[in-house]
Amino acid sequence: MNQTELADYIGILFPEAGITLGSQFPTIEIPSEKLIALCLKMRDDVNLTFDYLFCLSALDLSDHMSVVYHLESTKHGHCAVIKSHTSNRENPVIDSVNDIWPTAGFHEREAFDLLGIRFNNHPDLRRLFLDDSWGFPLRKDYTDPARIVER
Amino acid sequence: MAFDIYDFTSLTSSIHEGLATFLPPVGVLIAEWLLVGISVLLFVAVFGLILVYLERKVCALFQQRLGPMRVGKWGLLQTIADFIKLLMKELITPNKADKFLYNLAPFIVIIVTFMAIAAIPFAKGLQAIDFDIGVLYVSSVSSLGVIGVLLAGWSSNNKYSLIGAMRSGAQIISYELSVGMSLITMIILAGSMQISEIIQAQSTGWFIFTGHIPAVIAFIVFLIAGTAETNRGPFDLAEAESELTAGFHTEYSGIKFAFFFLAEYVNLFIVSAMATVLFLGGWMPFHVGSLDGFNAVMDFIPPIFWFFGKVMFVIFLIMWFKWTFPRLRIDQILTLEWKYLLPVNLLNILLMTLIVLMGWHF
Amino acid sequence: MKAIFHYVNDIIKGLSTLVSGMAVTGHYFFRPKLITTQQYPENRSTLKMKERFRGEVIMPHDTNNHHRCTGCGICEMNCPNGSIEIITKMIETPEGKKKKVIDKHIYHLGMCTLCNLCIKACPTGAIVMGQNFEHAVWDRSKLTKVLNQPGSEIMTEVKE
Amino acid sequence: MTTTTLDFDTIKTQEYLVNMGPQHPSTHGVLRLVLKLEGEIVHNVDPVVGYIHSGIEKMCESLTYPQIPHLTDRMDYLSAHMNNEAVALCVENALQIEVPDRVKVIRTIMDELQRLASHQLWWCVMGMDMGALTTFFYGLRDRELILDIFEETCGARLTLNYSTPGGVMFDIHPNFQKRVKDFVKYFRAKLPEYNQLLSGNVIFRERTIGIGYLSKEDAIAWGVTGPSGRASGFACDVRKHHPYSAYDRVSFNEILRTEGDTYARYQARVDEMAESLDIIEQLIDNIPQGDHQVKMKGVIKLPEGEYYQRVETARGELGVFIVSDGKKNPYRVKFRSPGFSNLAALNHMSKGAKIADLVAIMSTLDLVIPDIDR
Repeated sequence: MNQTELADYIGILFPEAGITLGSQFPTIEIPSEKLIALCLKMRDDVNLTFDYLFCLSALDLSDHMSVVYHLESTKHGHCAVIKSHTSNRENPVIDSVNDIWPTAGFHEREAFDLLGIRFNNHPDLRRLFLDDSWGFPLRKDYTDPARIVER
Repeated sequence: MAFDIYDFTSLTSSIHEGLATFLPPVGVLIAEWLLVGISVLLFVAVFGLILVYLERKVCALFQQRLGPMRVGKWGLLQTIADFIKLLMKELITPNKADKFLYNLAPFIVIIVTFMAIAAIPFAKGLQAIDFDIGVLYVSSVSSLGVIGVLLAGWSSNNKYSLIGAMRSGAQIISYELSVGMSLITMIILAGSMQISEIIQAQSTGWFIFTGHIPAVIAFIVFLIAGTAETNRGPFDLAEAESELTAGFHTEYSGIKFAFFFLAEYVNLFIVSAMATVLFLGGWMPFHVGSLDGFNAVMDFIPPIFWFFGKVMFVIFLIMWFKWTFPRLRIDQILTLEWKYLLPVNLLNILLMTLIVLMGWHF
Repeated sequence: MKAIFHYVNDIIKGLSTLVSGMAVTGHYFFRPKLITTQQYPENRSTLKMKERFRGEVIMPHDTNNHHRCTGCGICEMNCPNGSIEIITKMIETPEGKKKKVIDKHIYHLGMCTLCNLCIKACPTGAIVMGQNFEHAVWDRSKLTKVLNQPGSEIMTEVKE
Repeated sequence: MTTTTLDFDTIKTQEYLVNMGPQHPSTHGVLRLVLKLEGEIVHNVDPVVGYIHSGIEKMCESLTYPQIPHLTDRMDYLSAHMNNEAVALCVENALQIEVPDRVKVIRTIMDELQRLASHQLWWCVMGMDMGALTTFFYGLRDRELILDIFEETCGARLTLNYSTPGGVMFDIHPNFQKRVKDFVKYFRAKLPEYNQLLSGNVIFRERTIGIGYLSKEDAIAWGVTGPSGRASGFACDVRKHHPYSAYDRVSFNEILRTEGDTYARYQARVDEMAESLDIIEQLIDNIPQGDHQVKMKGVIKLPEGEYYQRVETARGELGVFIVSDGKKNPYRVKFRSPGFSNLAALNHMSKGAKIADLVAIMSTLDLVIPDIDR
């Protein structure tokens, strides 16, 4: 499926999703409560079969946190991006997709470690790189006067 | 025979008589014990150092390197420098180790190697003690070393050491069987277990030639099993560097580590010496049938050179194995022993018996 | 019977692969001429780095102690690690005009990742990569260097 | 008189924990594995990473776009050029710059040389992990020749910083073509030696065949890419499926195997080395004339938006995700590093294996720890 077909197909399945085209991948914005339903559909629908999550990134967008899922279908060869965001920035929570794509487990631990996003239903949500006393360094308001030198 | 000029018996008996002139018989015995002890100690220290140096150079050549080059000409003094370093290092005992066993283990390992050396014939008449059952003695004494390894692994209170020791136990106990079996094959051919007689039986031709097919098979099996018994690669599971860091001697430092290290090389020498005695004719020179001129030239080379030349050849073979092959896994080591070496060995003994009975050997 | 054949075949095949492995190592054992080891401090006189080798940032001076640096500070801006600090001073030219020239081109070798961005950015080609790679010193402060030599001046042809 | 019978049900073996690393010969850096063992059998592997976490993503947020590639050298230092190229391509795509053909071809050749160098190092370390120490020196001997080519081309041997947004740092050296051709000829002759020494060896085969099985479905689900994924049959070669640089104009095979065990992963990499030689041979005589660098603005600012670039490094798929807010520094940079996802699958693959197998499995995943920790 090309980008427009993909957008139409998902648009019918999930009317609340905001789909933008034109950039590298079609981008689907979805409210966080619908995320798991969409992800399951994306993986299991025979016309979509997005079985390969190749990147999971988290962003700090001043008033909320955003999680970006890059997906590819190894069967059909098409790619898509799902974006979802948390309502709260200070204590962000979102559902985990670890059960849908096992590779997400490590990526979600990384996001939790560096941005402090909590993933519901994650089986093993521990900090990955840093120890518990650290802040969340990829947040934009993170300061560490001892280690960061401003020039 | 021509090589009687190199007989050490006259030297040792003259020392004995010299001592007897001014000492009571008990004193002579004690003095001889001391002399033998000191010379074995010196031999082990010097030969161990030489072997370590050789190993490093041989390995370097296999790997297109130069090896040690800095300490002395061609790095000749490297191992001596290393030895001095090991002597001066702090002896660390882990906090919760079983102190007594921890300190005992390296001594068991090193003492066992000294005991085995006693029966090795370096040349005619140059043998500390010539037992009636010399072969059995060497094979049984050398298998005692595993007790030291097990103790070391157990008492270090380190999981890596423990895994290493357990592996080593399983491995050495299995391979002892193959070593024993291949020795038995050759004893059938020799008809004696006394080392001097075995060598004398090879004065007309080395066993590996006279015993042909079964002897060659036994030689290969002995090499494999001997390598396994000395815990050298590809059977160095007990210290498997990439898996267990250093295995049973992880926690040892300084001279205690040096004991393990030295024992490994002396064991290598013992295995090679046994292979030499049983298959390659000990200190017997190489003779070809009726070529008298050639044989006379061979006789002219002293037996002690023959012995060490052959030992070095076997050591080189074992080093070649170590620096070429990947390590086996513990279950594969046991599979190799029980499913391949043991049946081959049993059949080989039958074959050898048949050949000896029918007189088909040379 | 077939099983026995396989058993024997396994042993022979296994042994032959082992021997072929030993042939490779043996090949090199008996050809010590193929040894590739370079003995470093001994071969220092013959050891020559490639012409583009990035060893350290240097500022070439000619025989009159002249360099090409105008003190523009572009290298400082391009440096990702802050290894370059430019200190300029105002001097009066013989014609009586005020002019900004370089006072100290400070280079922290200890922080430099040798990424070559400063050299690529330099508009006058004042700094280049040196070939020296023996940077070990006993004191960290020795890694901070002043690249322009004391009393040096800018070359006349570089003055716009 | 009562006889005590030995009740075997009451004698239980016990799981015990072993810390493998962070300082361990076979964890290739400072990876720590918490192993749950029963005897020699591995029940659970818990990788603990972060011992050399250097915060490259955070640092990138305060650097300009031409400065970012030099940090990516330090991620996966064995695929330094591919990392540089990923960032460069991402910035070029965002700015919609078309680089000259010459740059594309040079980048492709350097990629393949880098892949060869990386696989050679992997091969020799693989041998060392299995206990065959000699392989280590043979692999490094051949890798040295590639590093010499790198040194002549861009002045560095490991941290190249060669691809920059808009081109490459230096034009190729006049000797480049001859040296690369010599190397290809030399290495083609050496490759059978690799097989003779390790691939064919009965001990090596026994230790790797059937060990650490990963099915195709699992490889996709766990995101195991690169040669490790392709050994399971997961067609994930970015060079083939999303071509970049000059990969669309060379013909090469995507090495796919179906066994999914340690030996397949090993063989996939060895086959890839031959494939890389083919790619280099196709390109080395056809380097087009032209500039090695596009004229770029003094300050590069990316238009607001999100940009993603995938490249195939020696370890698998590397993704660079740049979020720009229109300033000269990126708002957020995320590297999807191949080793990170591959490591996540380690526990899945090594359940029930022995300690020695775990070392072999880890070795064929070809982990580079800074790549995981970033």
